[in-house]
Amino acid sequence: MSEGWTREQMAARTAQDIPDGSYVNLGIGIPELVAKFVPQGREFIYHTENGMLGMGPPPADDERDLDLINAGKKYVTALPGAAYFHHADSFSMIRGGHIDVCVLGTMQVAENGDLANWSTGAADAIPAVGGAMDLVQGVKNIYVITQHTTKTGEPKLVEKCSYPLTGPGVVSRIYTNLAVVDVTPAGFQVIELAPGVTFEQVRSRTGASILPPQ
Amino acid sequence: MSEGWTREQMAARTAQDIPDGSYVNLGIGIPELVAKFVPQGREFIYHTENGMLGMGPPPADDERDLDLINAGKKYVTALPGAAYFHHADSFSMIRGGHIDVCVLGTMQVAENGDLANWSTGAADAIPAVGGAMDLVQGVKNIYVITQHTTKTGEPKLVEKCSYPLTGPGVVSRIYTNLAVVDVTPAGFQVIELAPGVTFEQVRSRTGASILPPQ
Amino acid sequence: MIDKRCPSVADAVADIPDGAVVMVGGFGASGSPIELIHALIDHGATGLTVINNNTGNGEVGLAALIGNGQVSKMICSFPRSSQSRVFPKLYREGKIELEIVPQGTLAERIRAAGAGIPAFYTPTTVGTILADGKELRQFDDRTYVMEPWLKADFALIKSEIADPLGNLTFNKTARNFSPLMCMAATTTIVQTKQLVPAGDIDPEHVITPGIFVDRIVEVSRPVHEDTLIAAGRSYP
Amino acid sequence: MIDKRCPSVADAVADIPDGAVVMVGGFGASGSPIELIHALIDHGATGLTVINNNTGNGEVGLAALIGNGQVSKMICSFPRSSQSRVFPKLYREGKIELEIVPQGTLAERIRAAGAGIPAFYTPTTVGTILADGKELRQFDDRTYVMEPWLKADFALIKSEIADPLGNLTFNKTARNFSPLMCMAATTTIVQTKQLVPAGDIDPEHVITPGIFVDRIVEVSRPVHEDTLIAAGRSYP
Repeated sequence: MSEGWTREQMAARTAQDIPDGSYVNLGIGIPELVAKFVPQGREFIYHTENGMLGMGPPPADDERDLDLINAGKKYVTALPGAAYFHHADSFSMIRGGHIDVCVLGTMQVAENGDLANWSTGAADAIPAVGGAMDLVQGVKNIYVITQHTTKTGEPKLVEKCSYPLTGPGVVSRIYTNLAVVDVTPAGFQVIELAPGVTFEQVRSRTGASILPPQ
Repeated sequence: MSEGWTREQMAARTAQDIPDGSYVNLGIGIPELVAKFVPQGREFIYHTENGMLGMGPPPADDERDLDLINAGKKYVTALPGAAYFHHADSFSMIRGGHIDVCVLGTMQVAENGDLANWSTGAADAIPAVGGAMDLVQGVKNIYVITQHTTKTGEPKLVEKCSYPLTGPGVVSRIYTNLAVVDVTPAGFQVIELAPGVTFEQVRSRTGASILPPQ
Repeated sequence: MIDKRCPSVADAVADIPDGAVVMVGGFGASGSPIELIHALIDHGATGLTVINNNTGNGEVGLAALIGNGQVSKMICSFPRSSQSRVFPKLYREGKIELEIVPQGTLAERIRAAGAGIPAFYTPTTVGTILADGKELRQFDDRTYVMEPWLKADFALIKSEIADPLGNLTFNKTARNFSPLMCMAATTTIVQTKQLVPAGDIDPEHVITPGIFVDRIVEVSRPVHEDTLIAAGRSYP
Repeated sequence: MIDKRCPSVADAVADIPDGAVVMVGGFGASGSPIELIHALIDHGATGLTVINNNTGNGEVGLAALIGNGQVSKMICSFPRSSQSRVFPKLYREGKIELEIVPQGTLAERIRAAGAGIPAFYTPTTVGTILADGKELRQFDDRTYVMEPWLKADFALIKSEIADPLGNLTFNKTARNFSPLMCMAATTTIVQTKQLVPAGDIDPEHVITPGIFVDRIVEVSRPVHEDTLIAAGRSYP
């Protein structure tokens, strides 16, 4: 974790690729940090699956509203211009292609854009999918933020996912601690290296062929 | 028109068969009159396809709200406890089986309950269906109010509709100027004769076999 | 900062091309975005496919757009009404195409387009000539017909209150098809009677969230079709 | 006069039979009708199929109903959470069945039931193991999966304000699945924080029209799952 970008830097780098005025859905974990790094002069409107547009930052502990939470079941706030709606309307926004960007964490991403982030497929695992499969099929741009490898050093960018898929061919861009990587018809393509990281380092920790920055 | 029940009496007779607390949709024409004859001690809630429950009577001319109309595009009012909603919700109420009674006018009803009330099928007719086909498929009880015959004396209760159907086998009860007639597995069954009307009169003006009151 | 305001109805409709599919909100006169329709008449795009429950009344609004020869096809549930003369005349002359869709199916097809549902099943029209050529299927011993979503390039919508983010409320039964059409069009253009700052509409009372809206024009004293017709007006 | 008020939560759930399919509103703790669920625990019906996005937290509310052995099957999108222990234990012991449904598909299947739509197509799950055995179909060169409606015998719902006709409003994100479940259940039972006379809710602000509601109980100071769990409470 000590090399390349920190979690915050990964989130900040992601935020730079999101255009002004975008409707954005942020997954749980590092993706949530994106909201802290909105580039100056831009405004994003955050959607949460459980029925709100215009989600704001977490409240102070003494200002919590027990009925105002996000999809991760954390307390949040509502910004001016927010709107509440029911789940069918919320997923109409997702499935109907109205959300511009979704940033998700992942377990694996394959070179063809396959995403696996909901289940290890282990025999004793309790399956739990939430809204992930709706998001990856419906949102216009699926970005992934992830450490480049697992804690034990296994590649998360792979030729083919070994875990059950969340969706096939859905990821367009990956932000890791080492690099920004596009999913292209030719496979993984490094767009940018983190400061002090070499392409060779990235290649050696990637479980598929990967093209150097152009 | 001078024999049997008047239009108002047909509407009043229909209203007597609608239980207290029913959600009711009234078609254009004689069916609209039902709202004037709610039996004492009962309350009906009126639904209009264009997005309101709790529709009230027409306003005085100087109290019209141009944005408060019914499905027949006439000015109406809203009663306490009314609700507005969009067309998809409105037709969810209809198609989803939430409306108890719909009272419609008709051109023809067949002995198997087929209803034809939207088109003569004439070559130069401009087809216009509105919400009729949704109502007949979705509402729990479809009642028809109609003169027993056309202005030229043709039967409207027939063996088989010659006009294009609105829906097959959908009508459960018919209120005419001459009688109340149920649609049963055995065909038309007179339930009640209008005062001064004989069964023979009804039979002679019906275009199908019809059973006498039991 | 997100600001979907547009300076005029003319600007708002300026990029609607010939041949566009255009949803027009309203049920009869109620909720009809007359100023936007008249701007579309001035703009002059032709060969339009228009989706509305009706076909307009008198010689203003939608009826005027049709009468001006800009519409090649209407998709609606009820093309007749007591004061509808323009469409019937053109239809009988074979100058305009008509796709008749039951009102509930029309609403649901529009919603489906906005909700990413390419098709659904409904009991409506089963056993009638309007189901001819459509796919039938049994569920739980009842027969249903499959209906596809209905999308549009543009939607012209009238709202009561809007904010610069595109959050909308409507007035009484003027709501009708408008929230659905906002969802189903690539570009949704709204004329609003009142424009308020973001935050002035209670988030609990928003009917159409801003994500479904692209452009907003304030038309603070909108004319009403019924009033124009009563005054014998025509457009242009 | 129409009056859907019911004297107590016990009366409201008294006729829920063994084996019933019960929708329970709420997303996690938010919008969970704790008092109605606890009344159902007291009532004791067993062999229930419960539809909720989750499987409850701690040892109160839905988790307590499951822990009490009254639920034989859960239909949900996300049966795990940081404080969910009851369901995982029973599931691993093979004592409760699980149908996992993506969150958006769950919402849409419930809406479809309320809207008279027996099935629809969605892109969600295509290319994953959750589409195994399901019917696939192409529309416009994209593959979709067919999903059926999801009905229930009863729905247990928490609202913010209700009137005796059953018109409802909700509080912020406590709205979630509740308006959909009201549509999809044969009998919809609502606990409301505030009961007001008919006419006190502005017709423009009604979220669930009364037609979708059967029984209303006022629970003016509802407990909140988060609060109960923080206090280490269990039920019964």
